[in-house]
Amino acid sequence: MSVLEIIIALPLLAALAIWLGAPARAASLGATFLNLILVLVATVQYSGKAANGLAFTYSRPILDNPSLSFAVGADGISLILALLTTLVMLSAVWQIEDRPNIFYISSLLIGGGALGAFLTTDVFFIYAFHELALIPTFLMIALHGRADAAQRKAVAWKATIYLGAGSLVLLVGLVWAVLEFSGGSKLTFDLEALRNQATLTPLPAAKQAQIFFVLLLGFGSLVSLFPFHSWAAPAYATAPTPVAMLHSGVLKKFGLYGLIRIAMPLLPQAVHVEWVQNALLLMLLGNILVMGLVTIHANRLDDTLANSSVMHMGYIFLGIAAGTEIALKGAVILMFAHGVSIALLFGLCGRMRNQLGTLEYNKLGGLAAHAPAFTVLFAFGAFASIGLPGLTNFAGEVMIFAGSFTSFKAGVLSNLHWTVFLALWGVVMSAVYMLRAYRSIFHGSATTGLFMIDPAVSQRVPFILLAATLLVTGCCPWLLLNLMKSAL
Amino acid sequence: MHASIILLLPFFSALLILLGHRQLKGAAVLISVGSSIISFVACLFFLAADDDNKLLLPFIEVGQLQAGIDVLIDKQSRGMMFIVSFIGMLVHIFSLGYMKDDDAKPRFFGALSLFMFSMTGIVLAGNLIMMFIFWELVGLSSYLLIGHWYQKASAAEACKKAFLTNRIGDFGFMIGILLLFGANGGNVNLDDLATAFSSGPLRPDAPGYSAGFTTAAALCIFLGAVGKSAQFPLHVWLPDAMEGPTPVSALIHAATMVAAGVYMLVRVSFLITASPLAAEIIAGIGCVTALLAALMATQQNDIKRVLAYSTLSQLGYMVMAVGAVAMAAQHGHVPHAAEPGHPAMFHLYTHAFFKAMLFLGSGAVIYACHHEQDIWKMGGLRKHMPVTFWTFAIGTVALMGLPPLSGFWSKEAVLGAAYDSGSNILFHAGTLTAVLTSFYMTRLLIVAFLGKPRTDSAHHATEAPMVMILPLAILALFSIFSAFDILSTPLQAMKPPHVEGHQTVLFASLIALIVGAGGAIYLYRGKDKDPVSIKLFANKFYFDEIYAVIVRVCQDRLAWIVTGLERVFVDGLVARLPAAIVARLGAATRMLQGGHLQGYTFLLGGGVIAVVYLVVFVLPRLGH
Amino acid sequence: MPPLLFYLLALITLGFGFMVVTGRNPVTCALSLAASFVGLAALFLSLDAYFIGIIQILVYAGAVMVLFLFIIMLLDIKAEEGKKLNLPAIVSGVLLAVLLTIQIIAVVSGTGFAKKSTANTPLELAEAAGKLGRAALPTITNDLKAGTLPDAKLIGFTLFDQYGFHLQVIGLLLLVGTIGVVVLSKRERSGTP
Amino acid sequence: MITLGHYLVVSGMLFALGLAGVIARRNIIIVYMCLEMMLSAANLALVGFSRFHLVNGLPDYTAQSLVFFTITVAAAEVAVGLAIIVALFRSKQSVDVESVTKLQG
Amino acid sequence: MSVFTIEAGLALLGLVLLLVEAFKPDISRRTLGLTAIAGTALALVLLVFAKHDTASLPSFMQPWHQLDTLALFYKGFALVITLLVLWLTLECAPYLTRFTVDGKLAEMFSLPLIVCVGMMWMASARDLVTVFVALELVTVSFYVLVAFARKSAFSLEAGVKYLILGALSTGILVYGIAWIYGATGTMSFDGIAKALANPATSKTAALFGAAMLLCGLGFKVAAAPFHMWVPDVYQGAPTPVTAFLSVGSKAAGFVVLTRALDAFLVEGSIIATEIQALLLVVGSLTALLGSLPAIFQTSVKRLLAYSSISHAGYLLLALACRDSARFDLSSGGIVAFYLATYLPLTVLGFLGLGLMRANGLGEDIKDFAGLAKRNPLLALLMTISFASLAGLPLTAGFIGKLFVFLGLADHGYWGALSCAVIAAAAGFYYYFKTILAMYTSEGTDSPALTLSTATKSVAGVLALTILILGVYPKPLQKVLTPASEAVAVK
Repeated sequence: MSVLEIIIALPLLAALAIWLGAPARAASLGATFLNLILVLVATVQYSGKAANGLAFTYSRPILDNPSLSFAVGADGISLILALLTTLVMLSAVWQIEDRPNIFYISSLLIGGGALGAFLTTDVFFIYAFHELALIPTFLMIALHGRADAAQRKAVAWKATIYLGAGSLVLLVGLVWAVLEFSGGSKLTFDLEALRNQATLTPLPAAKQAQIFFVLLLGFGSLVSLFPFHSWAAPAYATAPTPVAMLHSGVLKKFGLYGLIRIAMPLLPQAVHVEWVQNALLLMLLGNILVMGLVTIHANRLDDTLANSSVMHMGYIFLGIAAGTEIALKGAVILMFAHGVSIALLFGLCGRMRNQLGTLEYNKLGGLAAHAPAFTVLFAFGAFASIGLPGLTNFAGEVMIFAGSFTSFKAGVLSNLHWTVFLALWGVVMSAVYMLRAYRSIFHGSATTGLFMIDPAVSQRVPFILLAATLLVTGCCPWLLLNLMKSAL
Repeated sequence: MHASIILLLPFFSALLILLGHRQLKGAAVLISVGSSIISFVACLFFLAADDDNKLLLPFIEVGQLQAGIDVLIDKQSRGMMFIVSFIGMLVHIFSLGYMKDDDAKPRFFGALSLFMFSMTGIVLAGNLIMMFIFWELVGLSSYLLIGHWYQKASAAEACKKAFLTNRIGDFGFMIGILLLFGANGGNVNLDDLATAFSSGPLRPDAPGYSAGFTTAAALCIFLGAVGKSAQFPLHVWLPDAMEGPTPVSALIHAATMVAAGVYMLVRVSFLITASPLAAEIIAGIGCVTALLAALMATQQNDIKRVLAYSTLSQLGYMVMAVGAVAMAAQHGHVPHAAEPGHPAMFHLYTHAFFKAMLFLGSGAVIYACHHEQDIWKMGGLRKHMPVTFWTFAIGTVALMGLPPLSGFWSKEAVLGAAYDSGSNILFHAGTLTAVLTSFYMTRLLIVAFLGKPRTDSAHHATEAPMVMILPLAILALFSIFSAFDILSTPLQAMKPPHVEGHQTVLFASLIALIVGAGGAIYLYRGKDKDPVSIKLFANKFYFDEIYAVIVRVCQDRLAWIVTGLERVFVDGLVARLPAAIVARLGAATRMLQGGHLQGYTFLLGGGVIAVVYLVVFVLPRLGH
Repeated sequence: MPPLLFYLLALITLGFGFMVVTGRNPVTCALSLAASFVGLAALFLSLDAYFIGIIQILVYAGAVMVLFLFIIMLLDIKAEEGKKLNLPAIVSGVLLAVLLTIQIIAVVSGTGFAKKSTANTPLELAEAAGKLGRAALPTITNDLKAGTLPDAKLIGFTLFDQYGFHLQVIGLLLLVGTIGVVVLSKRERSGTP
Repeated sequence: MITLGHYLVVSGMLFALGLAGVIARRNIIIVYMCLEMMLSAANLALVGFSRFHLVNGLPDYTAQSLVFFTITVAAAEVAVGLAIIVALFRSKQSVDVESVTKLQG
Repeated sequence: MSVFTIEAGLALLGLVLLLVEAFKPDISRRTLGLTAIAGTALALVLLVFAKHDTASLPSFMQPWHQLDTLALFYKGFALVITLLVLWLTLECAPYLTRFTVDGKLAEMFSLPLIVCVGMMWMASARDLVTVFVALELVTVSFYVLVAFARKSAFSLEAGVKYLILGALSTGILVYGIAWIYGATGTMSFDGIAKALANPATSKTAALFGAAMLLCGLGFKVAAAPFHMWVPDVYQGAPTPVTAFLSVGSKAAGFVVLTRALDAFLVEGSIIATEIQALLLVVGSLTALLGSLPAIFQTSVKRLLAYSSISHAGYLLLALACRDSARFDLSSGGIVAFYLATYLPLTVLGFLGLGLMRANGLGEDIKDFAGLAKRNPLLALLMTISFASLAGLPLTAGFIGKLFVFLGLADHGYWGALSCAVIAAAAGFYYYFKTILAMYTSEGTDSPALTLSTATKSVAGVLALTILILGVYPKPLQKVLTPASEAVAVK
């Protein structure tokens, strides 16, 4: 029995309890709060252990050959993402008000699925837990989304088919990797075993590139990698607040986590194979530049946030494309940072929609005068996503950029370096749309009829929690980096 | 120790105020002002502290990337630190009066503290990444302060514009940092970089040296300064930034933050010196900015805008000095190896005092005239506000460069550097700018303070309260004496040694002073209306309009097009087309299930025949 | 067997088969089918499968055809004359039949089957008597020694010895068939139409 | 000379004929007759093969047993089949294949 | 006790039940049903304790009957599905009786027993004669069962279609058997394998016979392009019969297919390449032709029929992957595994359908609207079932699919793998469509559904099985592993 098993089981059990009739709010808040504490304790313990390799491991075999087992274990990356999950889950659950139980249940299921995916070390379960979150996400968007029935269903379908098809491609890639790296005569899905085999007998780079590309397509469509992104923006814009927070903040990180935890260690040379790197760079430029422009074009807050979330994935992919230690760790930090900031923004956005009934920029204005606390909280999210130093995103971005330049020879610019320059232009674009949003909503004089006040103090807690996380880890990114001393 | 206090005190002050200003209420103001005073006192100790670099806080430490909050303490940072904390303190005090009736006073002071924190960070920064961090943070505090009166649409737009324009500069700055980061094996400490350029992997005779790379890195870094110091062509935000409260304009948009670009350029002067081309471009940009801004200033009617363009012009001067010094260095002129007084820093230092004072003075005027800013609606203020008038006048003549006021010495140093650079254009343009400076400053003084009051508000103007006058007076003293060795040496103001043989320069600056002032007196004395009207200057060479078109075309229209393409092609090809194909196939295959038994038997029989055909007649041939 | 006789029998089988497929009147079809099966039975006989041939006539031409006729009469099904022909169905049926025939001919010619004939693979009755082993019941051995093929005896022996179980399964199957017929065709007792 | 090939071709033609009938005819009873023809064609092939696959010099009686079973099964199928057809006729007054097209899509 | 005795006893029980009903017409259907269930359950228990080796059989049976692990597994499988079908019949009885002639269901209890026995024999068959006889026993019984509710026009139509197409496939099957026999000179699978490994055997004839035989069997397992009967017949047949067809009949088809392919694809077989290629083509086509038309279905029952076709495609693909030395399960084992996981989810799905009918509702997706409000438990169970059908991980449906993917990737059959992926992706749509309907707020005004405790517990056990097998498939693999060894040794 490992503490990680409790962490994974808690939300799922809480969901079951609510289904059976337990008081929804109390149960979900209790479970998520306890979970956050547990993860924090585990994180502290882990950093006390000199942050070395996998910890809290425990394995229960479920099939002999191919060898599958319910194996849990966490290293720095997993713990950072688990921390992100529990944080966002607590906030998401907390900000639910006066909603049917299904809101709590699906939030817990999505969060539980994400925790399972991040904390298990068997490829089978890593994959499986992610899929667990698919149905609640789908149902919540289709049933409780914010558009009219036909439109929200269409959006839910699009997202589900995309995610489903993407995860099937992913499955193919994983199966391929398992077949290649199992070694000997026995198939195994155990990540550690696969990694050992990958270091013992690495594949030729050309083959690595092929497998990596399949995995990239699979994981990529889960992370809305251009051009497989068109599900994400409408889905987030339509999804009910907790789902938008959890999916864009946490679950989407699964694809990146998979690339960093599974694809990169198994196929270390793949990203340096020219065609793979070029393809990845092209796609992530699509994310950054194309989606950046699309975001600039958006004229509703939810569209802006949803598209920006797609855009920012490009930076994390850039970290993966660079493939150096600094860049990859930066990618992890940025995953954490983006998760927290976008969850914060979506949470606030949901509240605004509930109170104002519209998010169109030309109908809003001057909210800062009426809701100062709300404004400050929003500013935290907005400036974090711009990449302002002092908030976590900056540390991640700067590490990714710097990591792309570690192998730089003066005067010789590779495609990667050019991509970094273009990506930096994306930072300018993200300032353009975020400030435009901030300007239209909070600055100026209040438009008549649209009026909102600060949330009650108890309702501020989840947002303050997220904003404080951004500030603390933004000022002290070494807190997170210490966890990853040996993770890569 | 002192560095930590100076850096962290305003940080906690800002944090405390911004997060709890509604609970703190009036105490917020006290916290902020108190922290600024304590900082100043600490800074005085700091001036005498040891020269050592130390890590204050870890930030990111992974592999090659070792970016911490570490400080580089030398003459430059000490001098700059003094300017920042001193003027900062005075502006804090001035604001006590100026912002007395503002509802959002705590927010203002919180942002002010945040600015102090960020600016201190820039000054102390020991490595480029740290500098970039605080570089961005001053951008944020500037954004918050310009947008202090966010209910006004113009203020809201101005703060956005300031932030975005700075972002464009930061884009280049970051690229430059990355280039240096990559080229110097991950080390971006300023000291180490200097070593790298003099004797390390980046020295000109090192293997793999690339002049193009050095130029590119220098220009990219310079782009950061272009943004922050509002150089052409990114100068457009600074005049708009006058939408902020006037103390802010004095502190941030005249004395300190906008000078950060110059400070940073001086910090990386080893880089600029390494690239002749970059040095020329920098000097050229500075020169163009100085001249254009001076031309624009001659036709402005808003008292703060005149000062803003003047600031632009002076910043251009400083940047030109940076470039000119580097150019001179390449010609073998290393005039001050032992005493690294840099003309740009010297001008920065003197300019900080008189320009801050001018802004504060204009603030007092605006305050007295009930927020009237048009100089043609003032007039005759000399009588109503004597202290303000006299301090303003001192500032004006200091700026014009009347000997022996501080402005004269520093301007002469800058013109001297231009002269030394070997480029006639720089020198002539600098002189012309000096003429224009005298002209528009005299015009301002005459129109606003002399003559008769032209409106009621000017008529009823009264002297500002003590908290506002006191800083003015202190600054006036500094405007006069700051260039004297008695002040500038202990304050480590980097006064360059007076080099012999600059008669030309001396004459040029004196003639410029006389011509400019005389012209203005001749034209504007006793006038109620502007006798000169040059649309091109009044409309700032139409930069805002051109940029608006560029933004509309390159950004909004492009965004529109790209959004359309993304919806149609990407979504169409990746999502809708496959979906349509599958749906069509689904419908087609469904047609097979027509419900007719005969159809089914046909398909079954056909299937058998097809399978037999495949297995017996096709596959054996394929297989072998 | 004389080729002419074979062709005659094949013609009977296929010709009447063709009439089944084309006949407009169900009764005609049924009777043609019976005739076709008689021809088929004769072909069986020509292959030394006497028992099967007889069974074919008894079961098919006899019982099954009677059943068909009975049902046709019972339901009083008219000829299809009034109805339109389903031309696509006919065309496709013919097409498939032609294709299948071509395929089968190609397959047959691609194997060694076209070389085997009764002439080159004669039965070896006398030798068989010695090699039968367990199946060598005295009567069978005697018949074989006498030069006659004890067809019914041999098939009976196989059925009851080797496939005794299957025979019982077939019995069960017939029972199921009976039940099915009862279930499916019993009339409603009363009341409901 | 009449070979096994001839028998197989006749059997194949009978099979194809049956298939054509099954596809082309609309009267379910006749369709059913054609199915019987196909079964018989298969039987012919079986018997042919059994005659030429000599075991101990005799025809292979396992194959003939299968023929026997096939005939029996066919009889049972005919019984059940005709019962269903009767039920169909009772319900629709028709034995046309076009009377059963409700289930589709 | 020999396994054979159990089978005979079960057949006898079927006959006895018929006789009882015939002579004692007033006996309640509950008694009949429960007796049949009890008999099946007893048989299942006895099967566990019966002698499990071929050597225990009488010597005359040994040439055509075997008791390897696979056979035993499928026998158990047949018993379980029969048990569930009988119980499902009881559940659906109130609605079924409206469509039978005299409101009786006796044959609905006795015929499944006989079908079960037929399937059990089929599982053990080791020659084509036995296969044919057992298969026909099952098929003829199904003719009756499908058309059983003959007052329903749908049931009758389904009966007619199944009859004609089934008879056609029987003809093709027999013709195939004839040619296989002609090519190899034997009826037994062992003999066929031996003959096919001999290069002197006529390849063309063997290929032709194998192709015909596979076409005939393809019909039984609903392989494309012999699948078109499935949607119509499944939709028209009474729901318990549909479940029986979908699970039992298909499983029976697959056990025969497994045996036949073991012979056809034996080491050194002259026709192995072609047959394997055929299986890949047919399997891919089946997966697609099952999945694609399902996108537009509005009837859940018909949707399940298409789903059943699609799953058959995966099973065929699994069969195409021979010699997966990398994992313990042979392709036959994977098929068995897949079918075992397929059983609970399909039965659960049909149970839902039956309960809808029993509560006077239709079988369309719109009838499922608001089910989550009307009966949360049933909605949850159905969700589990459909999610598992869609192949979502942590449910049983995923493991089978994973094995198929593993096998295909291991052999490098990327084309077939992509077809399987496309089919599975399309599957997400139509399974989720049904799930979505259950949770919509529309239709919540319909009356609440009530379930009996027995129903709840059986359905709950099925759902639990799905979940447990989804996370702990080891026991099932244990059961099946010796089978692969036996196959491998042979």
